[in-house]
Amino acid sequence: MSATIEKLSEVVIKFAGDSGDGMQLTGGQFTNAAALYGNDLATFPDYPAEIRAPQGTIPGVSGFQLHFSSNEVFTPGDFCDVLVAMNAAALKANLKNLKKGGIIIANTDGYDTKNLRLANYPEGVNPLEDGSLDGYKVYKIDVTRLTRESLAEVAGLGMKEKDRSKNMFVLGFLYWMYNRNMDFTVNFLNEKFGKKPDILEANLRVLKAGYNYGDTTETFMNRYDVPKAKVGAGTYRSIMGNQAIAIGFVAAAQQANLPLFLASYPITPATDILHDLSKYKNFGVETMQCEDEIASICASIGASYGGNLAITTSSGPGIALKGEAMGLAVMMELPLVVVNIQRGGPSTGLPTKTEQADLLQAIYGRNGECPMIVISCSTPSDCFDVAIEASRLSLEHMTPVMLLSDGYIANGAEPWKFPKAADLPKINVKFKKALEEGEEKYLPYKRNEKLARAWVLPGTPDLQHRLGGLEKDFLTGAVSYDAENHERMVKVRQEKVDRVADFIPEQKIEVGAEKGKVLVLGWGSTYGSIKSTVLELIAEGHSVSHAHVRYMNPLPKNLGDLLKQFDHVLMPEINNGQFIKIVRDKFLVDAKGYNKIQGTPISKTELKSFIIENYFSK
Amino acid sequence: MSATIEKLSEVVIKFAGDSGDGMQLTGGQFTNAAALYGNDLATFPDYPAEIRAPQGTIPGVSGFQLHFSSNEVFTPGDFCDVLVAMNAAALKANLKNLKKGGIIIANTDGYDTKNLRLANYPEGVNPLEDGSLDGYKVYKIDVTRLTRESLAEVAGLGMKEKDRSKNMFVLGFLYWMYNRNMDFTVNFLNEKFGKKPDILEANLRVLKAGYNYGDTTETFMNRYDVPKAKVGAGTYRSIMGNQAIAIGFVAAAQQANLPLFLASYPITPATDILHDLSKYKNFGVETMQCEDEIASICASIGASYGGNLAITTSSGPGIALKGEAMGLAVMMELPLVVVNIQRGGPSTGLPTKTEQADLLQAIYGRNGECPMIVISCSTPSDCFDVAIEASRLSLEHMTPVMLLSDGYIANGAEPWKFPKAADLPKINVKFKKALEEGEEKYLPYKRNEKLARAWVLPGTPDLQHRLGGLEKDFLTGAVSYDAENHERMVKVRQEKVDRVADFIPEQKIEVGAEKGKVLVLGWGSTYGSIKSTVLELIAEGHSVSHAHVRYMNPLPKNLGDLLKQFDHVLMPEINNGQFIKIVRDKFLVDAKGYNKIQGTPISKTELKSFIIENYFSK
Amino acid sequence: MSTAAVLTAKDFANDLDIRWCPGCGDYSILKQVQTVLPQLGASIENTVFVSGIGCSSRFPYYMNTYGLHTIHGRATAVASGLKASRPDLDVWIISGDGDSMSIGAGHTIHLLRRNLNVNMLVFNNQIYGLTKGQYSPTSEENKITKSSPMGSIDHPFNPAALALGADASFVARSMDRDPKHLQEMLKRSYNHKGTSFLEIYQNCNIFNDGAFEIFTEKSSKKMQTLFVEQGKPLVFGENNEFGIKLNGFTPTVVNLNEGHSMDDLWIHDEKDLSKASILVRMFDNPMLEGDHLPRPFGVFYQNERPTYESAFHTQIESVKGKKADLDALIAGKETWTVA
Amino acid sequence: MSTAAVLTAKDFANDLDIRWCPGCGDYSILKQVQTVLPQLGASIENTVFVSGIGCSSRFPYYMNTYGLHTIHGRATAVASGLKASRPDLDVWIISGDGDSMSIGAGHTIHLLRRNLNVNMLVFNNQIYGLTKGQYSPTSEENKITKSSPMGSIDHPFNPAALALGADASFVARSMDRDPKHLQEMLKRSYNHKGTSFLEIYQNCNIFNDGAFEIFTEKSSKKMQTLFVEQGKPLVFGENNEFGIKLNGFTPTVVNLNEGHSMDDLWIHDEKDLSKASILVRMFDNPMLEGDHLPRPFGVFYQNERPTYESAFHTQIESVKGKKADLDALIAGKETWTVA
Ligand SMILES: Cc1ncc(C[n+]2csc(CCOP(=O)(O)OP(=O)(O)O)c2C)c(N)n1
Ligand SMILES: Cc1ncc(C[n+]2csc(CCOP(=O)(O)OP(=O)(O)O)c2C)c(N)n1
Ligand code: SF4
Ligand code: SF4
Ligand SMILES: [Mg+2]
Ligand SMILES: [Mg+2]
Repeated sequence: MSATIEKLSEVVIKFAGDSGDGMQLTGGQFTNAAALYGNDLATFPDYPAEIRAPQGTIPGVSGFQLHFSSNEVFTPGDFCDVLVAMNAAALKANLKNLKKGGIIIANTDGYDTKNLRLANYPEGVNPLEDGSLDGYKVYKIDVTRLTRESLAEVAGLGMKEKDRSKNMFVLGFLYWMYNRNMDFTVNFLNEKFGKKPDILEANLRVLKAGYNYGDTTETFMNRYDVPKAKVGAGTYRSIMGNQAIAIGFVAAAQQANLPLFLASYPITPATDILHDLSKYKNFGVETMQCEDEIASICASIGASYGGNLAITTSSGPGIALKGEAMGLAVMMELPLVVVNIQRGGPSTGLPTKTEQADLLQAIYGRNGECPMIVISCSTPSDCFDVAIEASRLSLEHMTPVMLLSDGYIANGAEPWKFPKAADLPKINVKFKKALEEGEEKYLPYKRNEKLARAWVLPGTPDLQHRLGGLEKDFLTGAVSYDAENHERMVKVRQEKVDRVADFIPEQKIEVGAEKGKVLVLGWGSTYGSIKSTVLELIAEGHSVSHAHVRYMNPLPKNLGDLLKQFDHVLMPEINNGQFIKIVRDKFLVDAKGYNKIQGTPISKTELKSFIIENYFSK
Repeated sequence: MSATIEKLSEVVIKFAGDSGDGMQLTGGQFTNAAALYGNDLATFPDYPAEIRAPQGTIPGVSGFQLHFSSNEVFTPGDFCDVLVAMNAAALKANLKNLKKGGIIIANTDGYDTKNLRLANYPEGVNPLEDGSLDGYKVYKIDVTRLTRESLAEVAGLGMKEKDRSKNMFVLGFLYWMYNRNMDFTVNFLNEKFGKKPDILEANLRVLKAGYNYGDTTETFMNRYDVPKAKVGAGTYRSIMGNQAIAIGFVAAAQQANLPLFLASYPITPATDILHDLSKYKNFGVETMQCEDEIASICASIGASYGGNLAITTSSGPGIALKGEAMGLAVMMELPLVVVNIQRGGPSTGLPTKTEQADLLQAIYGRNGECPMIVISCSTPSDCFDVAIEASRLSLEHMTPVMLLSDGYIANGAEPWKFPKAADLPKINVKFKKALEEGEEKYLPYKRNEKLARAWVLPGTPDLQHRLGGLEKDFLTGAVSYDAENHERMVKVRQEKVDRVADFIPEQKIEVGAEKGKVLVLGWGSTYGSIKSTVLELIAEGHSVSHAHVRYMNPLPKNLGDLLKQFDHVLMPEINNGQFIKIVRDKFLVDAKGYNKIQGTPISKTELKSFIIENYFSK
Repeated sequence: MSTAAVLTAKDFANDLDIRWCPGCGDYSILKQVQTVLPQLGASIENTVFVSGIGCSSRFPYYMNTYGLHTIHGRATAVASGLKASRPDLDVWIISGDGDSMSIGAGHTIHLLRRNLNVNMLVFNNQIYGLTKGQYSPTSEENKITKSSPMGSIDHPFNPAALALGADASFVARSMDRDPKHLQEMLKRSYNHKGTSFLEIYQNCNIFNDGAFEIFTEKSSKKMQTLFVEQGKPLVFGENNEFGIKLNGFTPTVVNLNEGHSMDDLWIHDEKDLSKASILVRMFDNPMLEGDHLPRPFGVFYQNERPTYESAFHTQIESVKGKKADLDALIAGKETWTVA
Repeated sequence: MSTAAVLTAKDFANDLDIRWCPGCGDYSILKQVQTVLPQLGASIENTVFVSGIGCSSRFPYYMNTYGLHTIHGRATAVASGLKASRPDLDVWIISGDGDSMSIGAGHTIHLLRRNLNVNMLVFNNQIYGLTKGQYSPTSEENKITKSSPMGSIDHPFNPAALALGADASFVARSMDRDPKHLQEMLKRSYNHKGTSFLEIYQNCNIFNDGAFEIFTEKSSKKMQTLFVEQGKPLVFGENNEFGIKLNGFTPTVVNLNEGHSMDDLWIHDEKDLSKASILVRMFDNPMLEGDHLPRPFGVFYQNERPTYESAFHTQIESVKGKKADLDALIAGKETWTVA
């Protein structure tokens, strides 16, 4: 008996299970299938901090949240409609984020006495049986048994290997539930296990068994349809932030006609950029895994002097270690992009959680007057543009740039209507190759209208010069202890960064009117939460606008004026209030903060109710 | 024929010569003699960056400025009355700071063709002869010849050794000129060269020869008298900032009844603290020279865990390197004082020049939300109190403290009416040694009213615990990835620092009324310049006050209210505007900056004219 | 000592959930440490475990002693400050191959030359475990990892050779899968006065499974490993039928059943730095390429010399209290009085 | 090459005022470098000197080549990135004993194991010069300095032993006061393919005057120094009347006039890592205490192995251009089209 099919405009599913349960893969497959189908979507994976945290425990739960919709989507969603809970710990850890009346798909095998105990349920309590889940629709499926049964005839595989395809059962079942085509995953499995026919067959069988289970079991009455979104015409792919950064730099190097050089030291959540770029040797990308973060930024400085688009990537404590060498790059006035995938701090902090708490360090965290350009990413796909933009600013202005992303967008995915290479902005790099007409002597610190000095590569005849970290003469670059020269150099390094404001776009209002009661001013990964919140508030008739800052230092020239058009400025940040300090200092605007420091994005629900309560309740 | 003796209220002398000319010693001797006599005074040495810069050149000039007076003295003086210029380069480098009509004492031997060329005078030009110094009183003395002559009868010394006592001739001459007793230097020489009678005799002879030269030569008509200052009764010594920090920590350790442990890595201008403390092993002081700055802060963290008053000292790039480990100390909530003797930046910058440009780094320069107490020194003797205060805050509040001094006060000296050990504040440290009545389990992160956790030393039975850099549970200190716990911990670490405001004095007005037109708000080593400027402005009838902040983070509770009592807030800083950013952010006050970034203190002259021009000119 | 004597391994363990992957070699090391400490008469409250960052560096959490889980690469530095100022404590350093030999390499060699009396255990799994599998400074060349998809090009350190080069006073190697030997080496480390550098081959079954299989698996172990013991000839093989002889400076394998006698063999002498240098190079000396020699385990070198902390405190004690008058210090040498 | 052949030492010098103390050993080193470069056919524009911070690290300013005066201890790291990405350049690293072996120790040993083809000159004056005289990691024990008024308690590194321990492929020593030898060693360093580690004893006449006097002064030099040459026996003495013989692994001095012949002597073999290990330990092996052996100078070890940058670029070249379509990269594997 086929179930009725109900139309929904959007669904949030959370796949949760033990680290070994393959939930990331399951979520990824469903995501790609939804994307190919034409839904708009956003995802958010959430791993345990340990490699393999003890099986069955709450710290061992691995989750993947997917929000797919026939409307535009900006966040992975605050609460889920469906919770796949492969074991008791997964249920316990995620129940608070399930909507009242939501669906729970529980693998009953994961709720035996041992699992219940590991999940810290009191002796004798089983949530699947004690009525505590009465407010939800609970589908109990003995996935393990059904998986094994569907593989009864497959020889050549041990029990352990058979059990490993459990996740395909769940995936198949969800494909049935959301009326999706399984082709995407079938192709994926064929490609992945083409050389291991036993495993391939097992996975395909179990996937289909899951689908058929939905189709044939009378218990399940409801199926859902989430129609395609009315997204702009074009070709899309799904992209994660770190992937986007990696290919963004490859693109930037090509646009600048330079080799790309990355020196890095592994650290969560930045490492994937190193992993990705290591695979792009066919693009001539040079990646060097160094002995630590100091060595890696220094190696990049060396490569920059040698004429590369040089970057270095890190996170948290690793960025702190690079501070001294950033100062050297500022003094040498060499291009360099320092990528900071922010994570929960301070110190080692919460390596696998997200936070926006390195902004002040990015802007102020070096000895002496040491200005750097700072630029931030707001969504996974935005990372691509920002990587190119960071490269452009660094190369054209001959000064280091800090690129800020964070764990949330680094690992989150969204559909991306990607550009054609031919449409990417060109980056203008011209090495100085000889003295120009009328030039008597090469002056390494002579500047152009951007206040950038010329880039001369070692190997160029007659332009030998030496750079260093001591203060240098305004023109010759020779070491200078002269008092007035120092002041002049401090000011010119500052002015050089400030002048970047002439070469970046003005600040735009993202949604809402140009004038009004409340401006919600954000930066970085709060983009989706703020935008969807403000859109709803506007729809409800409130005078709220959203502006989202990409250029953190220098700020867009019109930002101050823009702020003055609003009665109130509200600044949500995933930190204890950092950008707000800069805005208040610069513009003397009495901005208020909304701060959440829980290693997770700000939810629309909480932000919306905060705004209503504070600005629209009377 | 004895010259007439003129009374002066104050004199500024600049001793300048080649690095090898012994000007630091000469200046130091005159200073101590003046101090012993009862003048108030301030000094400022100014070394070349090189160990021995090429002889005779401008970079090789070593200077020592002394301001002594019968009035209160706050700075070494903007312009000098007397310039001792041992060679052409010394003249060239210092002439711009000599008052019109001032005295030049020139050692003619230092103005030969070679010296003139090394000082970059055009071929054939000798400033002593071409009339360019007509506006000054020039005393040309062939010191070298006179020195040699006075030693003609001394056998056993080579010419080189004889010439080395040249500086004593100048000193003797100045003693005569300022009508001073030579006993101090005679004693000094006896002590220093007691074991080398030849050298002792040579020095004494030359010193006296210099004195007699004044007494007997008819050319010199004027002698001066600078009477004792009306300074408070008491016993004084002369003290330099780094000395004061070193003994301040020895005192703090004694007051806290703890061993003092310093781990450090040499760096200018912080190294002298390591040198000094290495000499205090008799006080049980433990000093460890580590392989780098990271190792030294880490060693200090280890020592702190072990129960020491642990400190680490550095400067510029070295402080940047310590950022990551400061985060660890913040997380572990262990006491630790990080001493930063600021120098010109960024990067290697100007190692021997002063600057106040590490304030923002001190407050914001770490990854994540990582608040630290920051406290600053305003004069050489103030360093003593601040070292004790930094120790007190760190030990009593169980959190790291950054102490900011700078090259100017580190090497500058002033008379200090030093306290009695018995009058020093007690520092309360109580190790937790056992569970208390009713306590079931040791909770390493349980807090007292200061939000400080208890300090338990390894070796204490039954209280074993483990600390680390990962986020930790609010009470047990166990690693916690819990979202709400993290927010709570971020807030409590911030609150713990903020609450220090309850345990520090309120901000006072240094001079001037509590209300008025202009408040000059300073911090750190600008103290003397601002105070003397404001005193003069007040004397001239202007409505100006001076407040000087010691506690940079948290700020004194009343600071915001205090600022509101003035129409204008002016903030002079030896940086490009750092404290002003914090004040503007915190209080939304439209403070203006006065910034000088020339590696030297702000002068009274320039600050005064800036204030008059901007606030009192119409 | 007397109270310590009644302690058991359990007293050194606590009830925290252990967060290593099932099957990880770290479990065995933890167990052996907990086993030997009471045997050595160590006390719980006077013992401190200091670690950096990495899977291995979680170790201190699982000990019921004092402990510090510091930052990446700096355990050695933190431990140095702790031991210098508190020589009364038993300080153990726990580190991984990345922690101690990549980011922490500088501090490691400085610790060794200074010779503080601490025990440094390097859990060498030839991989970065915690960051999920990149090659480390001890990974073999051409290793394919996430950050070296075409194989790593970094020539690895030989940890024991590096330690000797840095003037270590105790250099030894053991492995997770040989509890008896590991316990023995832990005891030797503890009893050595000075920095004990103990490299422990540790299997990371997730990212580098089987890296040391030939040394640990029954089928190959006897032929591939050489356990050295003070004063004993170097022998190995199923029935100890092979020995190592020195041909000049070149170690060569000889068959004792084929005309070679025990007397020809290299006799192990822990005190001989020259021999130790050859021993630790047995498997990667470029001159020996081609010859396949077994991998040595045991104490390669041990030689006591003064510890840093003893010299540190000797200096202080020799002057402590002398003229230690705070008032005099504050007053300095020259003062003047204004009435 | 052809243009380079006509260059002279002057072409490598510039007209900047040199800021070292008069009499500093750095002058001689600068001069020898400027002298040998044209002889080696080096080109001005393809040469880069990279230094850290210290007196010695001012060196690049005085060369008319490209140069970087970086930050303390990191010259090796900066040079690694430069050389890896620009193998066409001749890269020289200039460092002091503090710069390379204190704060920079970690990077130094990583450079050595990676074996980039660069020349590293360590100006060892056994003191921190620039910061005005504190003991360094190569200062002898008990040294009285500003930071060690009662004598330093740190056991020093043996730089050559440390380099060997880190798998250096070229390890040599020379001194400022022997221009001919220094020139020879500079040439050998330059010609070695891989990282050349050349320690240069350098007199700091301000803070550590005479540290190497016995090796440099005529009166003692012949007896105190041992210049090793490939394939030659180890001899020294006023008239080369003494030789070094190996007693097992123990080097001992023999008198050639007293019954010992050249044939008994240790023949220097740069390729022999075992012998090199003994050679570099000749003056501080605790087993040899008591025996007074001369200090060796020359190339202790030299053995070519692949350089990092060649492997680096071989990998890239082998795949470069293959499927290197930016559009394809941007599109990734799975795309979908909305009409
Ligand atoms: C300053 C800093 N850099 C990088 C990291 C990320 N990180 C943590 S552990 C680790 C390496 C782990 O390898 P290893 O020391 O061999 O320990 P294992 O996990 O293999 O036991 C890295 C790179 C960090 N936490 N801090
Ligand atoms: C990060 C950092 N730490 C410390 C210093 C101070 N410093 C400069 S050079 C130096 C040591 C110099 O000794 P060495 O490397 O032996 O060079 P030398 O001056 O003897 O040639 C030190 C500690 C610095 N500039 N930067
Ligand atoms: S990743 Fe490897 S080293 Fe880390 S816990 Fe797992 S098995 Fe052990
Ligand atoms: S201090 Fe020493 S090393 Fe530095 S320049 Fe002077 S003599 Fe040379
Ligand atoms: Mg490892
Ligand atoms: Mg040195």
